[in-house]
Amino acid sequence: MKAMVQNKRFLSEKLCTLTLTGDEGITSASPGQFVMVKVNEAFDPFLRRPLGIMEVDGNTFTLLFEIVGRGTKMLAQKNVGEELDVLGPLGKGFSLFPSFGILVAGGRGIVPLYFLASTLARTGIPFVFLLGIRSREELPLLDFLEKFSPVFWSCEEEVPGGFCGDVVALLQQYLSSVSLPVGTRVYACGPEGMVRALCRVEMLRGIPVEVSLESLMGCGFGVCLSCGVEKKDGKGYYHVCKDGPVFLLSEVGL
Amino acid sequence: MKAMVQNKRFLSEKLCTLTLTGDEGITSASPGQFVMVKVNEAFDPFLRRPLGIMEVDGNTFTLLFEIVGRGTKMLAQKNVGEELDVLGPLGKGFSLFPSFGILVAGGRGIVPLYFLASTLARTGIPFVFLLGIRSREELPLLDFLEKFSPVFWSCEEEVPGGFCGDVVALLQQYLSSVSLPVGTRVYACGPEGMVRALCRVEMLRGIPVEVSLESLMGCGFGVCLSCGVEKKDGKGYYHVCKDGPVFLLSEVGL
Amino acid sequence: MNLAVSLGKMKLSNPVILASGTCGYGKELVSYLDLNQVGALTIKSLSITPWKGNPPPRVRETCGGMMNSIGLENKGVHRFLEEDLPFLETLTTRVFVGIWGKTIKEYVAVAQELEKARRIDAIEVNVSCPNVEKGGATFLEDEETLRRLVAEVRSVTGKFLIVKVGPQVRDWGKVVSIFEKEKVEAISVTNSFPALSVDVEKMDFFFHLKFAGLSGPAIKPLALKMVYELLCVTALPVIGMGGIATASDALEFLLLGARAIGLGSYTLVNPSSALQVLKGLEEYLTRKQIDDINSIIGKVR
Amino acid sequence: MNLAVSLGKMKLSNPVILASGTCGYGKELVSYLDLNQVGALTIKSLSITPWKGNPPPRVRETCGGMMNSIGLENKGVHRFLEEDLPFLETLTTRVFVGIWGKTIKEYVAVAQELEKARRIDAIEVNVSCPNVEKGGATFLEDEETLRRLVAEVRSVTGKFLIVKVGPQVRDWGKVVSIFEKEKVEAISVTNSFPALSVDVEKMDFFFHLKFAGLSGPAIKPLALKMVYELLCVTALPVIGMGGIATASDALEFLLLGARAIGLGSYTLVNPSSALQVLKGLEEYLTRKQIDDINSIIGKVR
Ligand SMILES: Cc1cc2nc3c(=O)[nH]c(=O)nc-3n(C[C@H](O)[C@H](O)[C@H](O)COP(=O)(O)OP(=O)(O)OC[C@H]3O[C@@H](n4cnc5c(N)ncnc54)[C@H](O)[C@@H]3O)c2cc1C
Ligand SMILES: Cc1cc2nc3c(=O)[nH]c(=O)nc-3n(C[C@H](O)[C@H](O)[C@H](O)COP(=O)(O)OP(=O)(O)OC[C@H]3O[C@@H](n4cnc5c(N)ncnc54)[C@H](O)[C@@H]3O)c2cc1C
Ligand SMILES: Cc1cc2nc3c(=O)[nH]c(=O)nc-3n(C[C@H](O)[C@H](O)[C@H](O)COP(=O)(O)O)c2cc1C
Ligand SMILES: Cc1cc2nc3c(=O)[nH]c(=O)nc-3n(C[C@H](O)[C@H](O)[C@H](O)COP(=O)(O)O)c2cc1C
Ligand code: FES
Ligand code: FES
Repeated sequence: MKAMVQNKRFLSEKLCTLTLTGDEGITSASPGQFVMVKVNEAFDPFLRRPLGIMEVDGNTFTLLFEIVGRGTKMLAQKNVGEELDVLGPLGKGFSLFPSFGILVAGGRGIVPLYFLASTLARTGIPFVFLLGIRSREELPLLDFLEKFSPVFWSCEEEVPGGFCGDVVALLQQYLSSVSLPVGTRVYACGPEGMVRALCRVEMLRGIPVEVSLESLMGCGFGVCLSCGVEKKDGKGYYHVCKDGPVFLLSEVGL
Repeated sequence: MKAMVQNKRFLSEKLCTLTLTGDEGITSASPGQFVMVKVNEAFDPFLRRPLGIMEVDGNTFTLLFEIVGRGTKMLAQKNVGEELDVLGPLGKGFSLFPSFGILVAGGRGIVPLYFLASTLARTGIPFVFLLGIRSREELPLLDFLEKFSPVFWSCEEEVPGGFCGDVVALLQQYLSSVSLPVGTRVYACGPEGMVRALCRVEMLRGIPVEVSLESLMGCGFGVCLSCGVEKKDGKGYYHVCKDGPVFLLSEVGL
Repeated sequence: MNLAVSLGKMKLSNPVILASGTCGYGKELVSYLDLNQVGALTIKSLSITPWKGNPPPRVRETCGGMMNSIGLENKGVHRFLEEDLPFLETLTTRVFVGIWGKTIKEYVAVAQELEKARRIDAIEVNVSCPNVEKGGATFLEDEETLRRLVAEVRSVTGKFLIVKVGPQVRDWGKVVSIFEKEKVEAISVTNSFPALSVDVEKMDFFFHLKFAGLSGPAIKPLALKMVYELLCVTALPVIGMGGIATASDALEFLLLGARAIGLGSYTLVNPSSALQVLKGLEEYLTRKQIDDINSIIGKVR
Repeated sequence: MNLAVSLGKMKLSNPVILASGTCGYGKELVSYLDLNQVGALTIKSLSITPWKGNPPPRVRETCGGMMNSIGLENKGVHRFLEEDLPFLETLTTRVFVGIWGKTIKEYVAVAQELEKARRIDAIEVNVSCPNVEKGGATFLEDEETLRRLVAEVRSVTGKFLIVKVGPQVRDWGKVVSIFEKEKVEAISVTNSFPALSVDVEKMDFFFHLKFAGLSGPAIKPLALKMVYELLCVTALPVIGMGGIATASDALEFLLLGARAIGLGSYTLVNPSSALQVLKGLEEYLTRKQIDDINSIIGKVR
């Protein structure tokens, strides 16, 4: 679909949100799904960029991305009124009916979890939101969480009001301070290091952890098989764009 | 240099002007010179586009181009405030001191001749401007010529006020109606067909004709030798970007 | 306007084919394009048993294209027949199926399995994969093995037989005479180009196997040269591919004499691009006032 | 930080070289970059008499690159010595000069002329051009002629001797053993890739000679593979090139083991890109806390 930029905002030098108006197709998006965005009309950059969906309101949807390379840099240069070519929503999202949700986001991993939190809030399902950021530059991400509660956050540099450390340490602190209802699920999205660290958290034994993964993608809709992520049993690959991007932490080999 | 779009205007669906602010370098541009424009920051399109300089005012300069392919299409999508990467001024321009000038432009060939006309007007050298257009869609080009006189124009479709036919026929009509002072020069720019037709105009015998040529260009500044145009004597090639784009019609083999 | 073309006895409603490995097993594309509108689709090359392919990373964007190291991952011919054939049976378009093996025997086994499925119109033998019995060079690089491979597949299948070649070919003349002699019915050219990429941040090869296949618009001028040279030495119908993204790209191949064209990498970027290419072909013919696409095929020689 | 590298006995202040045919005769670039800042510049391949080159069109943009059919136009070695050498004598950087001929004799004659010019640091023998005595195949394709060519040029020049090769090489092992035996001192790889393009509007080949050379970022992954494979069979220093536009591109070649890199097509787009590449190399080394560029050369094998 063609999607027109309605609004652009820089949260920091490296973090940008774009609000776009697309077509009917996007209305059905669910938390954890993503879109594939063509950043210009040329053949370079050649491939689309996968970006999580943060918010949907009718035909309008919001992306939040970190400027990490050429494609995201070009995306951040788009102006209001310009059109982007977008495929989606794609992939399988989070399960939506836990009795209680623990949402663990690292940095830009906030994107699908913000969408999930909004959905849980709307359906009245209780949850806690834990956000980890690397540096004070990412503090503006916290603003998104104002409407949710409880929210805890950590930062790897010392910042007043935040837990000093990474979000997995924050999660451990949180877990050791509460007793969880039956049917609790953990939902996580963040950098590879964070996801790996989650695997080692003893207190999560027995609690299903759904994690949204990133991988290099050729297509985003299942034809190219570029997006392999190993199955836990070593017997082949899941494909992040079709089987995921959300997986049970227990089923993937990281 | 980086040049920022100050103004963009569509004269018709296919004709667009961009006014840009660059640096000191452009101040010295003379009529017939051109710039090499990178239409985006990606590697596709790979090469720069050669475009004539239409007007210079301090660091500010104006381009007028026809949308013919991908590059010019992308250029026409630039918005005010966006930056373009531009090399120039490049090439050798027109000679500036005729006793009388006959300026013959076909379509977008108006670009260097408008610049020349402005310069001649400033130095008080008399000239006549002949413009040929293909269809009524190009009529807005005439507006540029309001400040000059005399101006004659032709159009290949019948339009009130214009000579019906091509600009070479118009030129012939003009030539047969006047007697030219010694030191008259003809200056021409237009499609290949027009330039070829000029070679066959008997009445131009003995009058120097300077013509601004187009050619495919790899670099625009003389290193790649892509822009060969045959010498009249068949002994090798001139290079449009260094030896031209302005040539004496008598020295090139077309 | 006539867009129908023929590859020897194989008739296609139009020359636009979805290339192997870039249209999955077909189904994945249904929300992006009506598969019955393309001339044919080519199922990802199948092996006799499921094959897990290469470890990630499997793809890298390059300038004007991409590199892939999928490693021929596929569900195997049996699961394909079970899970995907029923869907393909609902289509009216041509269905080509790619096959590959680590040994000649494996190729033959896949071809035999497919023989039973009447819905499958053609077998495309991908010979650009490593021959494990010959130390990993591709089947294309050893002419005697190539001849045996083609002959043995031919002997077990009555289906229309296509061989898909890549830039590893050393001598077109020899390869073509093998194909002609062994009754290959069409040649697909080209597969991706072996290439290399370095991860400068990690200071390592980007792909585990070092080499990966380069495809996409970047290779188009090289693919065109291959098609041209191939058509200088054979009268077998050629399916041209390599970097096609637009109708103009497709026309370059058709004008050189390819009787059909394959869309590969660009389908990943624009899953409905086959339809845009088709539309562009029609517009071109209209503009040029040509009413049969066959009259432009091979016009540039 | 040390950026100086050496190609055998040839020392360069840094590994960034301007490739032949894309920096003219040197002078053309002075308003865009300080030539003394690059490791070396390579003058466009010269022939013994002026050569007019191919008829236009001579260039076509492709996706991520370009094709050229300049046809080796140059002013000939004599005019070069007269018109350009004086300027080059004012420079402190290394000056390499490309040479070519239609016959071995012509190559030798050019080398002899250049021998007198002390300012010239190296001769780069472009062997990817048609050998008119052998029906137009390149000198690279016939190993015996290649050996004679290299030996004869070697016998008349005491200058540092580089041979520039292209993708026509059939067997790296053989070519390299010729170079090693005949005392070639470095290898430039790669020249542009023979390729084809069709003008669909005119329904004709785009270039008069049909084929033209593909260069630019599009070919980088192919050039990297060539450099890697070449370095598997030789210890001769290699100047890597093919599609380099950024410092990251240059690093890919250096990490694979190229001791210097050439900037070709991209100089046409950004005439000062050599300086940007140099700056990027410095930034990379700073970021990686490496103080000698030599310690990354060949790190990825
Ligand atoms: C399902 C999914 C959802 C994502 N959601 C978000 C999001 O909401 N916000 C956000 O900031 N980022 C998100 N990412 C990561 C985002 O796709 C990359 O940061 C982005 O593609 C980088 O593009 P680039 O051109 O700037 O970087 P470059 O490094 O220049 O890109 C080169 C190539 O690598 C790919 N690539 C590089 N990094 C990644 C990565 N981490 N994941 C996938 N492909 C990558 C690019 O797509 C491109 O093909 C998501 C990734 C996936 C797979
Ligand atoms: C010295 C000079 C001055 C020019 N001044 C003007 C001007 O003032 N206004 C204007 O509208 N046009 C001018 N042109 C023509 C202009 O450069 C082309 O129309 C433009 O490059 C087309 O680019 P594209 O990407 O839209 O077309 P495409 O056809 O997609 O371009 C493909 C390639 O061909 C080249 N190309 C295509 N047509 C031409 C052409 N006629 N001349 C040179 N290169 C071409 C492009 O630069 C590009 O490399 C000038 C050309 C030259 C050489
Ligand atoms: C991701 C990917 C997977 C591919 N898998 C196969 C395959 O399984 N079998 C095959 O014959 N070709 C395969 N190819 C090659 C394509 O079919 C095609 O020949 C090649 O990519 C060149 O065309 P293109 O430039 O249009 O992509 C694959 C290509 C890509 C990009
Ligand atoms: C316009 C042009 C002219 C060239 N002329 C020569 C030449 O005269 N001699 C030569 O050895 N290589 C020549 N080359 C090849 C380049 O030096 C280089 O090897 C090739 O283009 C690959 O590098 P690139 O991708 O960075 O351009 C030329 C390349 C281009 C684009
Ligand atoms: S990205 Fe193509 S299959 Fe997942
Ligand atoms: S365009 Fe490169 S020399 Fe003229």
